[in-house]
Amino acid sequence: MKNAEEIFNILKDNFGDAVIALDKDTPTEAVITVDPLKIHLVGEFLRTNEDMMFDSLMCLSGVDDANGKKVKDADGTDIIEGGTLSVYYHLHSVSLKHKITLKVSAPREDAKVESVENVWKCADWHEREAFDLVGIKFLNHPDLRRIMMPYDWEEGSHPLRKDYKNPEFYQGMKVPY
Amino acid sequence: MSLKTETMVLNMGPQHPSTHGVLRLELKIDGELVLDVKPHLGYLHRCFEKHAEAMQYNQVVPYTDRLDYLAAMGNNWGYALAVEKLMGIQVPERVEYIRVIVAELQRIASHQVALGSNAADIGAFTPFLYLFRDREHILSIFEDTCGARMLYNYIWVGGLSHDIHPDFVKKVKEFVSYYKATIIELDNLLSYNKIFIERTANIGVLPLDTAINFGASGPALRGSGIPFDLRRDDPYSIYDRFDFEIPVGKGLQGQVGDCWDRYYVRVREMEQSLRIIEQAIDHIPEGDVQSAIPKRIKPPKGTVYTRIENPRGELGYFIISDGNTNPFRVKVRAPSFVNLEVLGELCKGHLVADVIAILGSIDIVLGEVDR
Amino acid sequence: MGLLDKEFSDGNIVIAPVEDLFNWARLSSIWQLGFGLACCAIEMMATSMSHYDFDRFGVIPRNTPRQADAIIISGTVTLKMATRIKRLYEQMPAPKYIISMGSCANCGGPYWEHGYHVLKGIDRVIPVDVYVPGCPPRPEALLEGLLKLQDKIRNESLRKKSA
Amino acid sequence: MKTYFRNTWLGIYTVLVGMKITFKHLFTPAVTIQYPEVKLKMPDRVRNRLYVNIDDCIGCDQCARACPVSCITIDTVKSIPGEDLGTTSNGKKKALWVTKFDIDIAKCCFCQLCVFPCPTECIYMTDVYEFSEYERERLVYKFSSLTEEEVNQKKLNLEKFQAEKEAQKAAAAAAAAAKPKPDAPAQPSAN
Repeated sequence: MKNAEEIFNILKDNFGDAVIALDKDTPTEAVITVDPLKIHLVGEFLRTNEDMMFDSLMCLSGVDDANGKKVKDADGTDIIEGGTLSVYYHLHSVSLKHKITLKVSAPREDAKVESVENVWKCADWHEREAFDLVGIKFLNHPDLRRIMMPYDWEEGSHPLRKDYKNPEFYQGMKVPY
Repeated sequence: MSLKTETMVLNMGPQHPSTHGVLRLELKIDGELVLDVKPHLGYLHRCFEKHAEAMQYNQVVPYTDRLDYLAAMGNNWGYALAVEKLMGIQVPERVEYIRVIVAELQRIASHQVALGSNAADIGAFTPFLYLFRDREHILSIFEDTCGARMLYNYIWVGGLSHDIHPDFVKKVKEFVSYYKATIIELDNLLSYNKIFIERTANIGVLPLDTAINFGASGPALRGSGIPFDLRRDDPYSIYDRFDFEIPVGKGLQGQVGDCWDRYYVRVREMEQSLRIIEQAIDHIPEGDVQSAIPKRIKPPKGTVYTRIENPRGELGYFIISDGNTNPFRVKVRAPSFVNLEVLGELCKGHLVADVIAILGSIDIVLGEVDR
Repeated sequence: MGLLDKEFSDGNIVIAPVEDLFNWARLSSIWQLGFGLACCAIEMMATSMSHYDFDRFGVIPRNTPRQADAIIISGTVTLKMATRIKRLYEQMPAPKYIISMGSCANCGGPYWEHGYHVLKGIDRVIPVDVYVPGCPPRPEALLEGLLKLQDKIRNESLRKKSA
Repeated sequence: MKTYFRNTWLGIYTVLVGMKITFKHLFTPAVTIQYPEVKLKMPDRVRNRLYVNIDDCIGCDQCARACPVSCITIDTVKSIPGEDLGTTSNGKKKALWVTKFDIDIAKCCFCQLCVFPCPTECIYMTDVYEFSEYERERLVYKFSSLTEEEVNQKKLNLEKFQAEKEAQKAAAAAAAAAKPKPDAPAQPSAN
């Protein structure tokens, strides 16, 4: 049983700059920010290290932070430029009963995060979902396709982005009410 | 003599006779042997997470009903817990007790559908009828309490939408004593039926380490023999006050972690739920169920992840608040979504007919798989 | 519509008793396609179970569209599913009837506003005979919708296509 | 060989046990509700079709704002002084003509969130559950009791009243402007 600060210090010792920050100010849970291209190494360490034993990934969520600039594009719709997309990892250890939250952020235009699919198997579909709905690309994922939306849904349109705009038609069916 | 056959791709669904909703399975089969299963989801993707971002916090509750529509109380509760944790609300004792009772009743009702449809898929139709008959009792209790049969919108952030009905305690007690006898009937009718055992024992064995690595939870995990239940291992609400056992798969009819174990864990869980209700029903304290409901729900900036034990497993809500009256992001960690991932692993090497038995024993609800 | 269309499409022959017989046969054995989509499907299952007993009205779930007379759209129709439903509908032999059950099938229901992946009403894809409101409708409400459908069939004419 | 016979025996025996249970149910009373003839008594909190008692509605728009699916649309026109709209049954004075109160019951999700904020308790859920329709348009319920002419009349009245008020105000302003500075410099004209 370790608290977030101890885990952060151990990670810092082992990974140095790949572990970026610890955010303790949130009212409920501390969040450790990690380098998106090193997350699989951190994950592997967290899962196998004897003091950690984070053997279950409770949840993996892709988030559009919407912290970029709001601009109008050519046809007058609001879009967001710049900023980041994030992925939150909620880990839990069945044997040691502690929890931790990891976070990685990647630039919005070209969000690339290492896949943790080979660390925790259940990340597979969660990552596909994050790719489908938010548009985060997971490197080294074995099967990165859309999961919820149809496979022929418009390329590069990810519904859970804050600036998402509904298409008018899909296969001849009117989408808006 | 060895016959050389070509592998064939068979589509199961999205419209299919099994009662698990719109799921498409792409089976790769060699004769009758299943080599690989690829589930295709999204046929019921109803954009819950987008809706949650556009609603105020209390307006999201009716939408959470529609995630796992067989266990709407649990969904309401998980969401309410998350927002309460974010805002630091302490709910009154009375509310906690009522929540526990309705959630356990809901667990029974949900398992009844799960067991019934599992049996009906395999071919035993009578238990399906009996289980649905008993489910109507629970639904009528809920209807008295909050007015709806299936999608309740009952557990609100900080309280409940209605106080319990004057007849509630009496009706629940009647149901508990009635159902205790009926579970024995179910056991004799189905659980120990040799034909049913032949169809489910040693089928779809899920080893424990695979189950944990795939993140399986609920009866799917406990069927593999680990007593991991969030009600005890990560207690929320007032579950630490009650005395109950966590049924696990013991491999009574075959290997540990087969379909029969998962089925049997559900039956025994219904008994334990009845036990919890019995302990709680006499001790509901007096009080106001709406006293802790905030006038305006506006949580501080921050993130929260809470999880509760829903009938299908660990239901998690991840909420990011940016300090507004609408949530910034709500992500649901749906138990069925994660449990379904393991299907491919389970079906390998079994016959096509067993796929239905395995799917039934995992017990998915497409409403929360696709959200 | 069926058997007698072409022969009697313009004649003034009195076929009322035949009509009555046909309609009576049709309305009292509406075999439905056993097909559930979402929350309403559970209420549809509850309707066919012991408490409400769909069988009393001659409604028996069939597992293939080729043998079905009616399809109950019980739940949210997503864009991904809509094309499949259309195909199922086309596979059904005429005369075929559609009951749209619940808010989602009627017009997108709670998902009409922000549902980027929800079809806003099944009537955009296939014609609907009876709309049963409710979210989900009580089993009685579904039965009442079925009785309405039977009324509709009872007053149908062989000469005029109404479905 | 032994297991074979044992399995066969177990199969027959357990099926017989099951049959005994089902046979017993031949003599239990049937649970089926003979629906069109027999109707269940609805519990008092039941949530079915929405109903609006328009006589009590003050047009405050709170139900429409509480609705998560926005299936309620309310339009109101302000009343002009001198018009008596009456009071609601719990004594609130009405100040708005409710010209439009539409509920699209086909969109409704029956969550009852609109019922709680109503100050006059004029919107509530009834126990009517049999209201299926052949046409989708008929599921849009219009509760406003005013006819179209009346609505137009009200709008016209208000416009007239506002125009008069504006004119009065303008006149007053002009008078006020004219008084203190009789020889103010002329406004620079735009053209």
